[in-house]
Amino acid sequence: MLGEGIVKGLFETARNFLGSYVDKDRLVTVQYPEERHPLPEAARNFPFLLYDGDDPEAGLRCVSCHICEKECPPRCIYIEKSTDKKPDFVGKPQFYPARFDIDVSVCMSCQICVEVCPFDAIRMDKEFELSTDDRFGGLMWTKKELSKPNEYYQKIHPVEAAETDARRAEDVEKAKAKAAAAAAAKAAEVAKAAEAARADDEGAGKEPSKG
Amino acid sequence: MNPLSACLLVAAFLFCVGLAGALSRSSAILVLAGIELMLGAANLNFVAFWRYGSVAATSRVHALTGIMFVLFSIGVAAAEAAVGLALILAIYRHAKTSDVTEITELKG
Amino acid sequence: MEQELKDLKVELQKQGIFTTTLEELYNWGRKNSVWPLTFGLACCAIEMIATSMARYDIARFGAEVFRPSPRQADLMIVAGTVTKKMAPQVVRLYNQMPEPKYVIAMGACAISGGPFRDGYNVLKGIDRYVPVDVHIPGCPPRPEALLHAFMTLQKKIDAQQLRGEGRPRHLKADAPSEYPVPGYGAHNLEPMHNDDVFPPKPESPFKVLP
Amino acid sequence: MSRDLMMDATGNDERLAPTYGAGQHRLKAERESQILEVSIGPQHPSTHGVFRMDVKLDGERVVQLKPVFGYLHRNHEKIAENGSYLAAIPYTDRLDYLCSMTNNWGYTLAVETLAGITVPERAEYIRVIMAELTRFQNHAGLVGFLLQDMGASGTPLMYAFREREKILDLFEAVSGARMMCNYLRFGGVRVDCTPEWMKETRELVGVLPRFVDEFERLLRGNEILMARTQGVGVLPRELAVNAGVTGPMLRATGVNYDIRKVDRYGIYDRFKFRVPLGEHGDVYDRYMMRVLEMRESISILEQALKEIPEGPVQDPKTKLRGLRPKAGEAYGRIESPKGELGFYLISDGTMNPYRYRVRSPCLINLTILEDMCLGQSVADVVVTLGSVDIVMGEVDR
Amino acid sequence: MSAPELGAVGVDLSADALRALLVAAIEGCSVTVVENESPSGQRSLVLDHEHAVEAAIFLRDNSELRLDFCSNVTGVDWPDREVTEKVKVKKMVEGLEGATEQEVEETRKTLAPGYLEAVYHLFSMEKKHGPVILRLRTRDRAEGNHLPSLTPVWRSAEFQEREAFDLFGIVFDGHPDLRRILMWDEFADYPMRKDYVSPAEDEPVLDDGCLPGAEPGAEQGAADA
Amino acid sequence: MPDHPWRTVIALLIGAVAFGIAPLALARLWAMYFSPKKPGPNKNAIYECGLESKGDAWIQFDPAYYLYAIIFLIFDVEAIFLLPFAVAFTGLTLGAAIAMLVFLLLLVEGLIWAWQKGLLTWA
Amino acid sequence: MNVSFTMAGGLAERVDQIFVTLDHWAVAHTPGPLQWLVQILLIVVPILAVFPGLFALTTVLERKGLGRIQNRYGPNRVGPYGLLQPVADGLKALTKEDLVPRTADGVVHYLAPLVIVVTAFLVYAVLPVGRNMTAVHLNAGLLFFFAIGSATELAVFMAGWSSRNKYSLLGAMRAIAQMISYEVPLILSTIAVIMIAGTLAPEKIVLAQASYTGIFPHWYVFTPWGFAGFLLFMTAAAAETNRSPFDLPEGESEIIAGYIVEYSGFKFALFFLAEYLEIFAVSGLGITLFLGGWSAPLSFLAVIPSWIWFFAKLMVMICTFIWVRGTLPRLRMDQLMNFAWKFMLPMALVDMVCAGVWRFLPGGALWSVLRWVICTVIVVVPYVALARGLQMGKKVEQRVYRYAEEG
Amino acid sequence: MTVAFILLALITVAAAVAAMSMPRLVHCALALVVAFAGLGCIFLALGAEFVGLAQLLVYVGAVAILIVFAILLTRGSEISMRPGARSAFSGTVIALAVFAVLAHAVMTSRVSRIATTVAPPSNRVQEIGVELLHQYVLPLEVIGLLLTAVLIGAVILAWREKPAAEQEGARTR
Repeated sequence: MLGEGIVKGLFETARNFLGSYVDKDRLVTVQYPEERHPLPEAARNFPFLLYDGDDPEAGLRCVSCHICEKECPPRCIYIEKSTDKKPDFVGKPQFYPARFDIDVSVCMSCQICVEVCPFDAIRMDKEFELSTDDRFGGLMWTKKELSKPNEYYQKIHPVEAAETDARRAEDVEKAKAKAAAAAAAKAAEVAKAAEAARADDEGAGKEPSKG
Repeated sequence: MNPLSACLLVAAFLFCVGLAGALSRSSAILVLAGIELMLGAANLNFVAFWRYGSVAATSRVHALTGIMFVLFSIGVAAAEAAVGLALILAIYRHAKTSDVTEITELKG
Repeated sequence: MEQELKDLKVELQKQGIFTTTLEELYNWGRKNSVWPLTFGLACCAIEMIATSMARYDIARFGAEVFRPSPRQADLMIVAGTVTKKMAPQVVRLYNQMPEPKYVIAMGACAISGGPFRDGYNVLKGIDRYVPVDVHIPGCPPRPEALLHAFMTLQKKIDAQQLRGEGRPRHLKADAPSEYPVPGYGAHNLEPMHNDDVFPPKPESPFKVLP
Repeated sequence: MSRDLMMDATGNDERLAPTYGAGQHRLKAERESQILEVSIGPQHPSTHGVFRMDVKLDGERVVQLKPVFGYLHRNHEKIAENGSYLAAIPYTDRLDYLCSMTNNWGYTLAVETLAGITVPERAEYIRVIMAELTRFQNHAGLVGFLLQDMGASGTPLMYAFREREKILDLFEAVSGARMMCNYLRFGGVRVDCTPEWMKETRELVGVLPRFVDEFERLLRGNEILMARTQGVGVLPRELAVNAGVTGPMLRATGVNYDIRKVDRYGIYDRFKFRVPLGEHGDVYDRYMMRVLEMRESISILEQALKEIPEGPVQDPKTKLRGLRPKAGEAYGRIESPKGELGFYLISDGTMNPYRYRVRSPCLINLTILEDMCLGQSVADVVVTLGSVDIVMGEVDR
Repeated sequence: MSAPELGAVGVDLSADALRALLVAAIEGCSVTVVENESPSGQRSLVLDHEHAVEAAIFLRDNSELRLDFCSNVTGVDWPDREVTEKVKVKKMVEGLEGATEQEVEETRKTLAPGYLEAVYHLFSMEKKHGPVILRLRTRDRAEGNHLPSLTPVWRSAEFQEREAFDLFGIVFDGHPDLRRILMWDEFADYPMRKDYVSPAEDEPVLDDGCLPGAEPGAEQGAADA
Repeated sequence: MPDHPWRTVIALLIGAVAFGIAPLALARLWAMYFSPKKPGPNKNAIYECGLESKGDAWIQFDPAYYLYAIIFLIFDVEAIFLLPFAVAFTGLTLGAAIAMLVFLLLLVEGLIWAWQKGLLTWA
Repeated sequence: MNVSFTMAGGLAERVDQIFVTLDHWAVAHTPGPLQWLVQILLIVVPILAVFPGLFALTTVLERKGLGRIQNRYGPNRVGPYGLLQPVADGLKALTKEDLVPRTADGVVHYLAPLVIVVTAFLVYAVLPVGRNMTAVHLNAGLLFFFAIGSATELAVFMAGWSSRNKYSLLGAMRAIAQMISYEVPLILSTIAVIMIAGTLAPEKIVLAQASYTGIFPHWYVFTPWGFAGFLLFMTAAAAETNRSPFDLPEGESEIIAGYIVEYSGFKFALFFLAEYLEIFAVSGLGITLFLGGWSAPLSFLAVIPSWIWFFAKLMVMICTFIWVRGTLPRLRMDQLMNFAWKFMLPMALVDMVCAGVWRFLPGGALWSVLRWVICTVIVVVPYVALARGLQMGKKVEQRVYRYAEEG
Repeated sequence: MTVAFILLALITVAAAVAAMSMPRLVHCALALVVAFAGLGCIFLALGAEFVGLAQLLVYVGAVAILIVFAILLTRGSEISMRPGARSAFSGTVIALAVFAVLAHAVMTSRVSRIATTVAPPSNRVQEIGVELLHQYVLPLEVIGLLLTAVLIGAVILAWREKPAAEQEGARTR
């Protein structure tokens, strides 16, 4: 109780003060606009919609199934289903969102929409420099602002994107194989039919044609 | 008017202001403040006489008498203020007022 | 005195350069000395604190002087959910700040009620009662996002004019500097919003349904 | 019979809670100086959010203190009752916004109890690692805030946040968010930790003791700290138990009650760790409990990181979306850094919980705030409140 | 996780055992056991109003039980609900052979009156066992919303009972300081009740009619339509 | 006018007052010319953590403050006597020093009395 | 060699006296009737310019220094190295709306910052900032310092009372109680120095310390009573100026901002300014009394101008204040008062006695060692006794904790 | 008779009048402080350096605080005292009469005619100290005794007796 604890504390702060000139551990500031702490792969802020290819309209993966809309805890996703269908990446005709809005002024960045999406159509963005003075215009993101190409996704989440792409490629392969099989089957069928037809033909040939 | 009498006049006026306050204000604290003012005025007289009094030049021994008086007077006045105000506090605690017109009896 | 001031005005208008320099100086001083009010509401407050901590160090911008009294603060960072019970206090604190004052709505809750928007005690955005300068979406926004918003605010201050119609609210004599404090009602706050500030712009495509 | 008991609720029946109403007694005492009524909060630098205390002061001494809540009442329970079981998880993050991981755990534990879900072993280990990291950063932050309340111009807080940032980096790397991790799921955790992450965590756990040492050098033995905290905000043991105080605050009074040991939830019975106990129940003890628990957390982390097995991290049978537990109810509780965090769920067989209730340690630990603060100065109130460790998100929910 | 109803060795904390204990110890005490079908198996005891405090003191002070720690107190709202039950009724049935008495299944709808409930979760810090769950039920959801307060027994119930009062409107008789705790004093409703409707809010609306902040139901309905 | 040291002090006084008033005047000028003052009932109310202030701040205080003020006053007066003694100390005899010590001890006695009575303990 | 040294000495002296010479030169070159004005201006203006400038510098230094202690940079964006930060702050404060609470006492509210600034400036009149560089030569300079300084308490009261805010009044009462309690040890700890130096004039006290034994100076801090007195003085000074760990009146975490809660705009800045000016002044006085004022720490360093030494020492003191602020938590009111009355005051009295003993013990070769020992004992024994006595009855200690039994 | 003296005298007198006539007690106290400070400055102007500064130190620093505290402790600050409440008229009249007598005495007395020395007599602090410890040792000790007595007396007067238990606690703390 003679002040030695205080003196010890003073030495500790002095160590930190002097250390800040030599030791990176004692000067941990990242000077933000110029330096940036690298964001980890998993970092997330707001969702965005993925599209394949170059055309955000045509390549949009979202099929407007409303799952994310229903599961979103704060309910900040608004989807309107299209009236027509367009083929998806495997060629299956699907609905697409005529309107897909996310109110980022409500979004809580929980990633549940990403988790529940069966189509890999929605992913989390890392962008965080979003301050705006436009309350309603700037924070209601529409399909146009939300759509980002797959390359962007590959850039910000390389590992995850590679996985997704591999899976999708597999799906495409499967679909292709299926299609091929189907085509083959069809072809076989066609061939069979043709065969049959031919046989028929032949038979027919044998038969005297009807006039 | 020579400086000495000017000082004395100011002191007299201060004294009377203090006196008027002490006599006319109903707040006991201000009464005390008036008394302090009167003491201050007396101190001014001491200093004035020390400064301009004729004895000062002649005798070294008594050159500081005025100063000394003021010094002691300040001490006594401060002591008086402390006790006076403490008294007011004590009365206030008893009578719940510091208005001298309302403090009519002092007991216990 | 009155006449003198008028003369000064004329003289100053003649010297356009002077006013410009003054404006620059004024804006420079304001933007580099934004002292926030020590005022955290919820989760975002922790990120606000983190912003002032060593890793992000808002002090680099001269804004680490968190003043606990609104009288000495310039910036109110509404960091977190404003509940209906808290809203009158927030508005009152805003009112008690001297001009020029700025508001950053940090995080989803402060902007719109965010994830808690459906709650019966949650205010759907502080901009219903006070004008907000910068909104930061996010739940909670990263400290960098707050720094970014801070720089956005600095840019906004920098662009403000000292004279003319485009000058900011606090320089206009007739623009209000305090807004009515909502009262507690039996079911809700009364009134539910302040017409002067909500929706924010007259030309905004939004209108308020009763 | 019971009516009589109720009439006597102010303390005549010795079987009843003993200390209630101490404040009123004090107030009745004849005071000479006037009582100053001050409200501390809701906007106040050291109420840790939007807490408010209506304080009556006699000079600097507190003669009455009424906590006022609700300034952050975000209707968490109502919102969760209107959403699915899954949708409640991100909301639990925002309860005690410093410890999202343990909140997740408390909730998932309750759901797992309610629906009879099992958790894979690796996920249990990951949960322990996350919980102890959370505990560490919470305690470090708390000690920093406590010192801040004592007027230490931020230095201890800055050091604490320096370490906290490192832990948050880990959280972000695995869950994607710094604070609102939303990481645990009933039946496991959302994603597995990568080997790099494990490596980084081991490295960090290796250096965390250095931080505790630094902290101790900075403050251990500091005369001002000791004088400010010893004998301040004393909480008697019986009152603590009766008032349901839990967590480090309870253990500071000397009661050995750590739910990690009592319930052995998760896999806590596999780890060797000690439960520090206080003696006096004052602010200093509470402060030291946190410091000592930080060291224990490090020890648990070391063990968990060493023993963690490979395997799945999510029970494949568990239905995350659209979980419909059988009608019934369950109460699940864990030892959160602040105390007993309990979740009480009633299911009526639908997708939404019929009743969802959070037993928040912060709120209940505040019950005895007035008892601890009476007769002390405002400065002590601030320090005592700081040592309770409240987070308004959890107090008001 | 260990089975929740099995505490320290030797003490039977099952609902039935406790019921027997309470009925034996307190004269005239009526205790019912509420079953719990879920995997948690946490069953609870419903106490009657008159003996609740006495029973609570017994549970707290009994040297075997020592349930000194009241962890969780909460309200639950059970509104009036329609109970549909199938009853076999003898009825004259017009048959082909004329009217005959037959047993006919008929669904009868009765209105089960709603009530409010306070649930207490008790543990023991000394014996380290628990939980024991107590329930108190009000007569109805309107005037009869009174319950005896257990705050005098367990101080920890103080704020939680206040909260139940605030959010559910359960009045706890004997509570030392029963005021609203979370909502402001002027607030008139009990928001956690199932039939509470949030007040209408003024919402900003885009010109094209889309409500950015509107309830998703409406939106969804529109989308579905 | 003789070269008086107080003249400088007075000049410094005037300078300091000017130093204080100048920016306040400048600020007022700025407010008049550019940024109008906008008082309001809410804005100019007493600040109390965001709530409306209840009760007056000008209340009666604890007498403990007064006790300290008394002791302070006594020691302040004591300092007045100590200072000339200290200045003259180098030329003083041991006897004079002891006389001062007696004076000091008298006051210390008062201090010890107060200490014993628990007066120096802030309530 | 010899010549160059004297030349260097001459040069050093000329640099040392450069301001004095300039002053004389300027006065000599003004017309007679205006000479007195110039003379005064040359004293007043530098004080009004240098110390506020130092204040500006110190605010940045403090913020940056605290930053470094806390592992961060601190202000570094506004101007080079963030040095223009105070300019921006000043401009902001100048253009900020000035709010006076409706129920406040307007006149007193307005006067309080003025009074506090004026008193803060006035005390610089007697501070010797260099050889022959004292603004006013007063016979009773030290007394002047304390007499003027004591008006601060009144200003604080005016600020706190006039705001009519509970926090500000509480803060003001705290501030006054604290200031009066620490003023006593502050004055008493200087008395030891006065006893030895035999004068109340600060410049003479400096001169008394400005000689050297070998290369070592005769600073009072290098005596047992001087060292104790110095610590006492600086501790009391920290309390007088409300610096950490005695910053209770502004105890942010308890009473918001204390007596300045209701002040905004430049009035608030004035309080800030005055607080720092007081710190400089009282640190300057501490330097004057114990650290040899403007004299060089080693004899051969005397070539460096005296005013540089003064300001260098001042900077060291300021840095120490910042360092302490970055480390220590705040005391509580009762502890603060106890510390003042039960530790500081008795120690100051003991220190006085010690100085008396020092003077009356003979100074021979053996005796000087013995004198050291005796005086050290006189200071250390009460120090230990009082430090132990402070925690009388209330055991304050490092505790050892037990752990729960396993199982 | 200098400008400084006249100014100071005016300030002092004005402040004294204000102190005795303002309605709000705190204002009175502040004006009183100004009056005391003015008085101290008059001492300084008269060449009595030490005494003037001592006056400032004791009155501005200590007595003022004491008065301010007394006002706050008696809830006086909010009571607006009517200046003319208590025999204001007669008090003023008496004071004026006294002033008239005093002024007459001063003006007619011998002192107004004596020659005044130009330079102030020496009053170096050291001399005061020497004088104090030689010529005035006895008064010094008496003052010491008085101060101690005042300390004890005033404290007892102002001290609210605490309940015994509390006092016990206070001592052991």
